[in-house]
Amino acid sequence: MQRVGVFVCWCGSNIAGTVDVKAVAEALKNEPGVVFSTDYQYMCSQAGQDMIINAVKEHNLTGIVVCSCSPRMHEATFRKTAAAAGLNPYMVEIANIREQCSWVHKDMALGTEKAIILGKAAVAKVNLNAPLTPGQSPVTKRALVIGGGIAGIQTALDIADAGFEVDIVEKKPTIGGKMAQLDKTFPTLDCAACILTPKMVDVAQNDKIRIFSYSEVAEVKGFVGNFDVTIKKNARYVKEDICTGCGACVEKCPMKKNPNEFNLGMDNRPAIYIPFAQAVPKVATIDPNACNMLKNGKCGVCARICTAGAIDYTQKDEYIEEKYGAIVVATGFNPISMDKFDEFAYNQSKDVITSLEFERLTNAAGPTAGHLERPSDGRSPKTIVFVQCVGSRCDACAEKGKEYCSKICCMYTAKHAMLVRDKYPETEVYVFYIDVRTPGKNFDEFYRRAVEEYGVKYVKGMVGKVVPEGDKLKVQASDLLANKQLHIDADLVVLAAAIEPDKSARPLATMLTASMDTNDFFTEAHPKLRPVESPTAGVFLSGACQGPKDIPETVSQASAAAAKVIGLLAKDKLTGNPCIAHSDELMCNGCSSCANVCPYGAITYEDKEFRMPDRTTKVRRVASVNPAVCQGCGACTVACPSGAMDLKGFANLQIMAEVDAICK
Amino acid sequence: MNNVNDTLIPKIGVITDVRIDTPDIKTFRVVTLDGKKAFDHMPGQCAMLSVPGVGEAMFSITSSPTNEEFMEFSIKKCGCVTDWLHQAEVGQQITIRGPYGKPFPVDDVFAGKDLLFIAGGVGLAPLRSVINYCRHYRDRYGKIDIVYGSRSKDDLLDYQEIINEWATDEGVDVHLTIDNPQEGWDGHVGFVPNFVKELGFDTDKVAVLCGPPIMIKFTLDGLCGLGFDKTNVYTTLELRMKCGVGKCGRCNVGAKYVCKDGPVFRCDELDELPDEY
Amino acid sequence: MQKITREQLIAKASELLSNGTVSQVLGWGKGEFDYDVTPTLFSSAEELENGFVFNDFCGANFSKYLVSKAAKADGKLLVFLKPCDTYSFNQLLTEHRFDREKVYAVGIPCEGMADISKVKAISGDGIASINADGDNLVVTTLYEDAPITIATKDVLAERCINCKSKKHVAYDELMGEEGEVLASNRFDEVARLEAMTADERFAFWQNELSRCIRCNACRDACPACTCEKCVFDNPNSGVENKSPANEFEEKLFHIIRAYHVAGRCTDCGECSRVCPQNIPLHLLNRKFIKDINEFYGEYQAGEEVDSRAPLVNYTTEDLEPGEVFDRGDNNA
Amino acid sequence: MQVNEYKPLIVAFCCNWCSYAGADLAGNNRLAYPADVKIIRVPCSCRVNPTFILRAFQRGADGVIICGCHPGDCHYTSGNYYTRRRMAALFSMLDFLGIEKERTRLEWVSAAEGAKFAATMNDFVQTVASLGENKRLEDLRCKK
Amino acid sequence: MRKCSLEKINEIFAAIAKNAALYLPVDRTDGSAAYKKWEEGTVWSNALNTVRSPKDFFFPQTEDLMRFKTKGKTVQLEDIRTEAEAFVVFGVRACDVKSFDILDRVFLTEPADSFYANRRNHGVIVSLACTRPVETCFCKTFGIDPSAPAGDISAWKTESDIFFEANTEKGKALLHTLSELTEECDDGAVAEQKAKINAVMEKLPLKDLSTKGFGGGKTAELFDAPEWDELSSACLGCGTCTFVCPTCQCYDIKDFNTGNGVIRFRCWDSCMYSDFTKMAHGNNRLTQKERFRQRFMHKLVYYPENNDGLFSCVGCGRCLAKCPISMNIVKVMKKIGGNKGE
Repeated sequence: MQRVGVFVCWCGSNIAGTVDVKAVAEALKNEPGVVFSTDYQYMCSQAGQDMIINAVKEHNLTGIVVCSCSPRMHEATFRKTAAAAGLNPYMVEIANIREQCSWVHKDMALGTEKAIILGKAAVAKVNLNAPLTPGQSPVTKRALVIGGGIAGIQTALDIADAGFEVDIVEKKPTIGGKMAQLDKTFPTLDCAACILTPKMVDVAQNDKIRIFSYSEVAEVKGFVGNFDVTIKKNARYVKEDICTGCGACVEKCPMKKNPNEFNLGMDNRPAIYIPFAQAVPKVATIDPNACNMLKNGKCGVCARICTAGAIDYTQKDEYIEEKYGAIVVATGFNPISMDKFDEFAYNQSKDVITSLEFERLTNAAGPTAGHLERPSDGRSPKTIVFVQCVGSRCDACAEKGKEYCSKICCMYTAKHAMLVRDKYPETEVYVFYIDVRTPGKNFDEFYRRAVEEYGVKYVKGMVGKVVPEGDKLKVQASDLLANKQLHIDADLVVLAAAIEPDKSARPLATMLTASMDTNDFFTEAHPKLRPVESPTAGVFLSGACQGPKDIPETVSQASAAAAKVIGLLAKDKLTGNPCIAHSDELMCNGCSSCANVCPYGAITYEDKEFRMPDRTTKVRRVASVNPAVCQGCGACTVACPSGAMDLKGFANLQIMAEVDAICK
Repeated sequence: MNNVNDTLIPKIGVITDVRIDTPDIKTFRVVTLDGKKAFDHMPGQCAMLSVPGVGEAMFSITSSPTNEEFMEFSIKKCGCVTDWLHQAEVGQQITIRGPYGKPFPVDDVFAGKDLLFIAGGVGLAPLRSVINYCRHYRDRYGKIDIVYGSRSKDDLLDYQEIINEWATDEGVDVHLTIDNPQEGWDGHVGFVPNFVKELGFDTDKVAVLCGPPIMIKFTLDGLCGLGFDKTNVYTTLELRMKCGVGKCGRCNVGAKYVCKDGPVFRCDELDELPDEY
Repeated sequence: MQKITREQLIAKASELLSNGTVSQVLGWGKGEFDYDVTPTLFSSAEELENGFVFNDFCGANFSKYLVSKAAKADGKLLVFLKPCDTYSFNQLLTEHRFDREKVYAVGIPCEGMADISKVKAISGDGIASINADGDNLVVTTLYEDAPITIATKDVLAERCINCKSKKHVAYDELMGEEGEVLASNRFDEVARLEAMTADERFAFWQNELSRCIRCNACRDACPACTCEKCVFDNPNSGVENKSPANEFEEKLFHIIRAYHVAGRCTDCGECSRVCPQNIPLHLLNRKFIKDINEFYGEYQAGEEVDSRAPLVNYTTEDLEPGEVFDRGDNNA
Repeated sequence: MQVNEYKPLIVAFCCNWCSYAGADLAGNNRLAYPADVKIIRVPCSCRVNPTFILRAFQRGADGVIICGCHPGDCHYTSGNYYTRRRMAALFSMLDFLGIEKERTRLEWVSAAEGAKFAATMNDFVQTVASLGENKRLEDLRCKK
Repeated sequence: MRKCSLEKINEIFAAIAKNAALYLPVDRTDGSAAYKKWEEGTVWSNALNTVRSPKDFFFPQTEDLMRFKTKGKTVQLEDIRTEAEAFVVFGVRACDVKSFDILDRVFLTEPADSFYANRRNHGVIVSLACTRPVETCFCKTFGIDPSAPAGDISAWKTESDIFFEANTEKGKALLHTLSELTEECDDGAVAEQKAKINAVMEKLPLKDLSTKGFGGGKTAELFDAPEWDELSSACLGCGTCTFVCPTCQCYDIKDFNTGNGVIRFRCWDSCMYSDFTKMAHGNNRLTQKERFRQRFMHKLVYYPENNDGLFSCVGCGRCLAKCPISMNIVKVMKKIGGNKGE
């Protein structure tokens, strides 16, 4: 029990108008632990606070109850007051007798009675308060960005710009991501490579940034400020520091017929390759599945040709352990597989392609050097049908596709249609859509230009079936506005495939104990107020791993995530919230209920040795809460059947004491 | 009905003084509401103190029966009742009932004998009563030796009383020791059992032991080594008690109830009991 | 009669003991009478021969003993598990309550266990002997000259009448044939109560729970109640209590106990079996199971190791507590 | 309102981030509700242990209401989803035992819903008042 | 000796209930019997015994001892004891009647427990000779004759009649109030009834169980018996055996804060519970084996040692019927002591 001082505030007439403050102070005098009780006009004023400080000293108080306005208003104030008086700031409890009493009750007698009860509850609670000290943990001043697309690049650049070291882990041989594959960008139609590649070069040249390309995250341990990450650097059989990227090996490699991932398999690359001309790092990589030397030990052409001596067929996967203070997830997206969408004949006809493939077809660096040619026969298409929402906005119960809107398809399709009509005005272009969604700066104008200036034929309705017939694609569709069926003989069908999070995101989320939604998009700490933080402290979200996004949105979120990281890394020590869960290991069963409900992954288990009653020892699995990660929600305390888990500041006994005081 | 006494129904007591003895031991002075001693007792007997709503617990009465005015309890902070008592202030009312248990045989066995009191830590609390009783009736007993040890100087109970009163008494020798060297302590350093062996007492004394179980065990071994007979060595036991009168059924060791047949046992009697204390 | 015999079990246990697979056997030990069996540890073929029994009264669920016994055994502990026991076994594994490596689980088939009080209700008490004979039990008593033949199916324990599964969900070795998950009517009684008015339900439970003597048998036998320290025994939990001082405390204990095992209870029925006052405690657990199945989809605790219990899980589309009562007015 | 209507004792557990703020907003806007409602602040509705609810009834509460952030808005992302399951199960169990289901309630009140807070409390107090004294989960020792 | 036709038994009950609360065994819906207060229409059970023993009447599971009010630093004690109601417990079997002797020696030994004494003084016990002992019965082991129960009034039931004999002043007074409903008779029918019961007793499976090897002074011999490990191995540590036992009398004293004061009450406790002997700084019975041993050593050794050889078990068989794992005093006695090997 404490030596409690009670301070009843009048708040001018705000409280005193409907609550007899003197009666409240008087009634609370007899509560257990109360040794001093008084009232004052404005407790939060300097004079009021001084009164508290003096009373603490004079009466040797160990706990303070302030009956005043909402704790949301002045709890912080009175905690500072307590600290000034030499008390632990968490020895203060507020009875909210203004917002939740005097302002909502008109009757003086009832208001006074209630204020007394609320005061008693606060006294009962403070009697069980214990001094709390926020935990502190050091911060490793380096960030890890997982994913080297535009999101990761922007985040890394911003963090490095603030003077902190950043590592980018990219699983492909080069950074650049999806944006590097794009041709033009909406709504400005500037060339993606032109704006992206300088940034890639910036990354390469920034001495604060290290790139781990052709690498992935293998293990994550630790917590905010103190992550221990193991990075798996896949063997590329080329010494990165020696390779000059001259490309001689690529030219001489005899194993030429391997599908080129960068062009989505629409052309081929050799077994040793550099994905594209502006790759960063510009280093060759040997595809071990294609290389005859690695498979059969016969060949070795590249090693002979390389004057720098960069080829190393004996290279092994390498595991690198690094420490980070913050982790940014920027794992991006992929178009979904079209395998389940047989109705569009994607697998039957080469001339049914996805929008991303279309990007490569129109890209000057693509398989056709930018000439719009049908993949099947190389002819220029005369009629092109764009199909929107393929796999997006599907019925929840449908077996294929996603419920959500992929967000970028309307705009890139408008872009594609416009570009086709611009370059090949004789081509007929149809766009089938459910809705056209163009919220965004200059978006709707862009779309209207496609329709009005470029004569793209937008048809509201879905394509029911695409049937390859001869060299044509018979497109059956409905025009909902005209209420009729359309039959179009198309040369090329472009599917706006839904986008989904990269497959690497789910195992990564498990490693990070970051939560995901049912679609495998990372969950934000708060959908409105903390959109770039994951609920797991120290893990931030950048780009499409959090939800579908276009480039400007991605970049702004990337910078926002960087700002959050910089804010974190700028601190020397992290001060936690002291009102956190803690587990009594003598009572803990190790059942995992608490860890199951913890949204922050703050609970881990360890095997601990206990002395048993019969003087033997037993190793038992018990929970331990990481104070740097726990946010103090208390979900675990209720999940715990044995009551081993409790919440400091809102302990079981404290809340029960409040209940008792209110109900007596 | 209400005029029938029941041992479970306590009297209200008032704490009239709180003395801080060591960092975790306080001594409480208790009288009834009318300012008198709650009941008469003999050295070694106990009383049940309670804080309504918190619980009841058994404590040995530290003050001597010869004190006609009040009772004292030296209480170490180690559980909910003791925690609560430790933050109680003068004027706080509690409940008290007793006396419970068999006292030390001060008037027969001890009479005329040289006495050796050996205590460790808070174990001095039950011995203080008997030591002061014997000092009060000084002429009934022979030489008195007191060996007392604790973790540090600050953990020595009743230090002022020991050096100012006991140590100055004629025929009373006080031997103090602490576990580890400490600045400002020029007395003996070492554990009580070893100290007893070093001091090497004559074996025609009655010895009384009280302290933590481990200390009792080793000291008893030491005394036996010196040639003491267990029939001349007394100690006290402490077990969980609820009623104080051998009815609630939990403080038994074999067929003996500590609250009723103890807490004072002769060491040879203890040998008869199963090893469950 | 059980499909597997005492002799087969002893042979299996002896074999596993002798080939060193296990060092101890947790089995049913012979009692004073033909119907009282005590969970017993055997460490030799001889002990098994002298003390091991297997009959229609071997209802005890051994899973819980693994928490305390598995760690202590020097080698592996052989445990015989009836189908329903295997669910508790898995649930305890899910909660990391024993070391799987220390246990050798032998699944055995079960034809349902008899309830001795049902036998006595037919035969009268003063049982002298009970022997299985095909599908019947032959009972001799102190008072009847002729043996009384009772169909075993007429005296099955409630939990066996409503058996949820004859399938073993965990074992190292299976004896006899594997069974199926059954479509049982185990929720019928819960549904019957749900269909009553609130007043009737209150009266029903008042009558049942008022008999509680808080002996803790239900808790101490329950394989889901393996807390190192139960909140009801813990003076610092705020809910400690030792005896039901009144109706409130009777309810408090049983509500909180059922709540603590909700989503973890495999419906093994031990609570009702051991209750000295015959309180149908399993109905409380089944109510939670039925609700969980109806609210959040079918979930059988212990069916899979590492499944996530419904009350430590959620979906964003869960129903609101208010909607619970709108599923069809059960108070009509 | 009837003159001699029963004055119930209502315990309201409010989460710190939404509902407690909603209650404050009701105060700021002077939206009256009966003084029978006493609020206990918890960090999140998921902090409310069923034992707290039973204890409130034991100690003489006539109704217990738990208020949290709307689903999806939890400050701790998922706390209220657990609350929703826990309370659905608990309330259903209390009903199963024949305890009036109207005495317990779970409501989502955001920080902006001062009016909803006041309306909810008015309605809850009215509902519980019409049921009268809590007799089915009472502890006679705790009666005055 | 007086007798009355069983047809008039309800008149007897009504007559008793006129002056005192009458409790008798009544069949319950779950098939067991329990003591209930008689009112018009209550049907007396034929069951051999009740699940709970009649010790409840004198030593209830919970009872309030006193109340406190605290305010500031002051404590007020309220003595809430009142004279117990006059009551009659009807139909108590010989074993259970014997249990009162055992409890009396605990509670009425100075300093007497006034709460127990109060109820004991106001309660009249009408016992009933057994007609149908069962396989779990072993009262004979403890020298109890089920055909000759003690009590304030002993009763025998035959097919048609019920016979009463008063043994104490209280019993005589009660029987006197029934004089109009009963008639004087000889003990021929009762003797016949006794013979019948004794014949059944010979058939009981536990008839040869003996207390040989137990009793005061056996502590050293039995305490470290190796069999305790095996016997206690399956014990769940629940309190079923202690709570259904008519002679278990361990209790706990606890305070309950009602919010308006503190009630100090006592409730049954069980030596089988892990915290039974737990103190702030230790526990002298740490394992279930130690706790299990305590229960049986208390009944078979410690209690007799302190009570002239009287065992603290009456052979009622409740623990045999109710233990969740079927471990009980009979199995202990057969494993340890003089029944070894039987």
